[in-house]
Amino acid sequence: MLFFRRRSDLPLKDDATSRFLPWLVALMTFLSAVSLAGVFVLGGVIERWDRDVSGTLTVQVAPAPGNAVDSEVRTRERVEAAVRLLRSTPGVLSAHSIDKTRTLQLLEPWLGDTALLQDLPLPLLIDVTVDPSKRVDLDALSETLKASVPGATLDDHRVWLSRLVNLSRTVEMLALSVVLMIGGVTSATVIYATRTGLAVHQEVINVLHMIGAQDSYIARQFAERAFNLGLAGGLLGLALAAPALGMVGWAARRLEGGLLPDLSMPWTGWVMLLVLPWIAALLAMVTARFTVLRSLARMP
Amino acid sequence: MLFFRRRSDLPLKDDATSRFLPWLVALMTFLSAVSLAGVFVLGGVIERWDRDVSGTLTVQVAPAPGNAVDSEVRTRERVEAAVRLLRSTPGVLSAHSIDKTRTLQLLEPWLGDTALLQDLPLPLLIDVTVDPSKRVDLDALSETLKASVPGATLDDHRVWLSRLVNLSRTVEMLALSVVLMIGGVTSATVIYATRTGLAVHQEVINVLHMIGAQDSYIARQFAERAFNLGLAGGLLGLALAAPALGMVGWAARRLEGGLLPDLSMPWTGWVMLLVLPWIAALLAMVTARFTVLRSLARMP
Amino acid sequence: MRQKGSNQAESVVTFEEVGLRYGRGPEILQDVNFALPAGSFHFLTGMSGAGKSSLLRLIYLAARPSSGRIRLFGQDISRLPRAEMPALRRRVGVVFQDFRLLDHLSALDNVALPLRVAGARESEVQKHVPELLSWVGLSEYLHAKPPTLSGGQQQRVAIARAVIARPDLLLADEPTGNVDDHIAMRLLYLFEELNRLGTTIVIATHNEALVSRFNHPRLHIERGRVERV
Amino acid sequence: MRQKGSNQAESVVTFEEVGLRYGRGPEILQDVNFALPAGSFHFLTGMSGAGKSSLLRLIYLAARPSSGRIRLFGQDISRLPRAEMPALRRRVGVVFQDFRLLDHLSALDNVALPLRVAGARESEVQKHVPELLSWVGLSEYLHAKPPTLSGGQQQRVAIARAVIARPDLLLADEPTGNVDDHIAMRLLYLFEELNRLGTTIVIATHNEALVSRFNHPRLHIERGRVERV
Ligand SMILES: Nc1ncnc2c1ncn2[C@@H]1O[C@H](COP(=O)(O)OP(=O)(O)OP(=O)(O)O)[C@@H](O)[C@H]1O
Ligand SMILES: Nc1ncnc2c1ncn2[C@@H]1O[C@H](COP(=O)(O)OP(=O)(O)OP(=O)(O)O)[C@@H](O)[C@H]1O
Ligand SMILES: [Mg+2]
Ligand SMILES: [Mg+2]
Repeated sequence: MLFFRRRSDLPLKDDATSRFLPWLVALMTFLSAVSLAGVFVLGGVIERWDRDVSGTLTVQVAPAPGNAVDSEVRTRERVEAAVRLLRSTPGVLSAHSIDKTRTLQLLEPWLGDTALLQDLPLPLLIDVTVDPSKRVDLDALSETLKASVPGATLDDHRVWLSRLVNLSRTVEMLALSVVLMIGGVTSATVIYATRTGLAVHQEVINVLHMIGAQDSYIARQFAERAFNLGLAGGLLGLALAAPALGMVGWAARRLEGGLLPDLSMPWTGWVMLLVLPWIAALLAMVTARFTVLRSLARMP
Repeated sequence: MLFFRRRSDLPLKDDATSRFLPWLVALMTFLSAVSLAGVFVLGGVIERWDRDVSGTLTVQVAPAPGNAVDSEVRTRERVEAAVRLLRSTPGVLSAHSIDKTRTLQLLEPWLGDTALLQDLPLPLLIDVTVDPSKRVDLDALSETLKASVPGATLDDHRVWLSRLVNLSRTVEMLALSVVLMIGGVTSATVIYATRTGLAVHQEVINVLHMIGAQDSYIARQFAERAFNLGLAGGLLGLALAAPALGMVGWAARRLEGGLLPDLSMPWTGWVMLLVLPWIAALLAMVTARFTVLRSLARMP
Repeated sequence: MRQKGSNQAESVVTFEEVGLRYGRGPEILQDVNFALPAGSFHFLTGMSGAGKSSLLRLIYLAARPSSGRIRLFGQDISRLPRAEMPALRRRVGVVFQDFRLLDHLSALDNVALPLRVAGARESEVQKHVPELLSWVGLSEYLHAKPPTLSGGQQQRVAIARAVIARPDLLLADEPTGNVDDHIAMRLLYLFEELNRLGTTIVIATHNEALVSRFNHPRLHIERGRVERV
Repeated sequence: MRQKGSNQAESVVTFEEVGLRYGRGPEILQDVNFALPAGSFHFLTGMSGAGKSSLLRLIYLAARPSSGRIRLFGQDISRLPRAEMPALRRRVGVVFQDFRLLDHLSALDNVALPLRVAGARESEVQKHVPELLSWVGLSEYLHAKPPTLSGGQQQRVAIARAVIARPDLLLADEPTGNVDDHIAMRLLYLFEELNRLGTTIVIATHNEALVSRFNHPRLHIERGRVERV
């Protein structure tokens, strides 16, 4: 696990930082891994929901009250109004009403033999195709429809999905910003751990400096240690995160049944997770080196 | 912000820990606050969804095919089978079919004047009351219904909600365990920061010890500092978390419209958040005191 | 508690068959027997590495004997409960061979430490500490921190810290290694003054000139044995 | 680079009108002028606090003069680029007044440090270091860590570390404060031996007996001025 095993003049092995930093990096990696996994899984789910939501929608227009002929005319008018409204909505590619025969076919499983219904005032359906690349605010569309065309409703299930997508996106952003924040704090931690190390070992560093050691000779020892500690911590964090994620995934799959059949991460996600400890180690190493060199430059 | 300002023999003010610990505690508090807020909000949402899900459900039974009389009889049979099945399901308090007149009333907004429908084969509805205290697996129920009674379907919207509740509960558990983990790591951090402090100031502590200082005299100085640093960090973390939560809440409310009208936390949640920095400070203080006393006890 | 022994009643420190080894190393001290009567003044001599500092460490409770018994102020230190150690330590002033000043505190605060730890009033501190510091020739350095003091100045701060609380027992380990003969004499006079006021004194030193100039008994360590000379 | 000055060509250290003050404090050294010819041996004397350590600190680049010019091996140190300092420092061996040994390294590793920092081969290290340590009487303490050594033993490790790499210039600050006269003499002979091999030597000390026993010129600091005695 430790990559650098060269002789060191600094008593870095025994100090508290050595025992502390790996755990901290482990926590950071754990939280990053959980957040990242959340981002990836959520991303996948959102994409699938999005595909469901975009594409085609259905609008129902309830038959207008009144006698059969009147009703039919007025219902047609309403459908036309709804189609006009839909076509003028940005992001809607096409909208056309479905004729009565087709509607009855759709209703057949519900109402059984439909021959008898032929003359009944039935709700009419409008097929809407929306641009999947644009995000149409279905919620707003639903409100507008309801308000301007009496009896018109947007298929409610998809409005729901659309709301979920939006909420999920917000959570996704939060998770991503948590990952970024953790990265920042990890750097800060390494900086301060290195500074503490510098303070604890100030005397040693002074002596090495006075004896004629190059700055890089001293910085190397800190950087190598930081790398080792960072890597150890990162791997530990990953080792903790893997079963945790596995358990959550398992629980989710068991509970959700068919709703979220594919809660697994894309391979890019797995690669990201595997790369995390190395990122942590490199971050630690670079930070330590930079911190030591800067502080040495201030010595006479 | 600093509560203890007594004279200190230890050079605690200037060491790296003083600058490092507050930020770490701030991060911990921030993450705890976000997680806790998530738990509370999710808890509220789940409770509301749960109330929707539990209580009453509706089962539709599609009319059986065939001539009118035949169909009617067979549909009735199906309804009875469904009612029997439902009544034998654990957690279901009652299930009774709704008569045709009532069904037509319910269908009126959809089909307009229902007088004409009187003799049509219409789907029949079953009103189901479930025990809200027990969690009924609606998913499973839906499957069983579909399998054993042809044409019977459980109201789909509620199955969805039930699945959401389950998923949310899982996320809630994850968030709670993150909070617990953060608490543990905060303690570990304080322990190690204190140990580092002990290492940095070992000489000073030795001298104080040799001069005849009581252990509590030395421990007090570390504990007071840890409290101050912990409190500072906790307040900072809270100060960062408040706007972040506010923004997420605002975004969620704006995006979700009516779906999640009450994304705000209950007052217990706010109290918990306000108490967080003090918990962090106390945790830091107790940990520091304990660590110092234990390490002093090892001195001759 | 055990009653104070009859013939050790006036002895501040008593060693009975004391042996000392560090870890599994060789025996640094063996079969050491001596008693320091209250108010006595002893030099402790021996080659470098003979065990002078180790012997002092045994007395100020920084090391434990591997065999034998040590009594301090009549109390067997091996039976001393931990909680009573600070009180006992406050009766002993120590000049460490390597000073052990607190780098972040001024000379004044360093010297004030034993008073403050013992809970003395600040008015007392502000009165006595500057007085003593001028006695050792540091009146201009009250507020200087040890790293900005010269070696000899640090040594004098260390001595002032050891004597400020008028301890019953003063242990000084090579207290004149970093000062010139003139200051060394002055410091010795300070110790004699303290001794006159009742403090029992033990000074470990290499400075033969100093030892021979003062007429005090000498404890000499050679090959782990302590002999009175 | 500036060419080596004509009359300072053989001088290892040259002070020209050097003044030193710490921060806004008083001038510790003023108008200091002297040159140390290559291969010379000087004692540096002065009261405690006179500025001996400060003067040495100027030479080993741990302090910068507030005025005047210092040349080390013919180079003006105020114009020295930072990157060249380590190389220069390796030509100077320093015995610090407070030793500054690395507590976590054995005596052997402490002494080996200058060789290792300079990139010497391990075989060389293993050959020369034990040899030198037995010369200073520490053959039994090769693997002891400084905290387990006596004061005098530590001082000898510090001296060994300063001389191991055969520096061109050796600066020793009170190198005999913690050893008895016998060992002090032995250490002085070590310095003389080194001097015979070409090393320029400056020893700051309070030990008048030692100074008078050896026939070397003396630099004396008094009230900030350095005089040749
Ligand atoms: N903590 C320790 N662990 C192991 N050995 C030790 C320890 N402290 C001292 N020694 C050894 O005990 C011996 C006596 O050391 P001590 O410091 O008592 O000598 P000293 O008489 O004070 O010498 P000096 O005059 O040089 O200060 C030395 O050989 C030293 O190496
Ligand atoms: N870093 C510093 N900051 C401020 N003043 C200092 C600093 N170092 C030394 N001094 C002051 O400079 C003066 C000379 O100190 P220096 O250490 O050079 O004396 P010295 O001749 O070595 O004395 P000694 O023989 O006691 O070691 C002293 O008065 C000291 O207080
Ligand atoms: Mg000693
Ligand atoms: Mg000096």
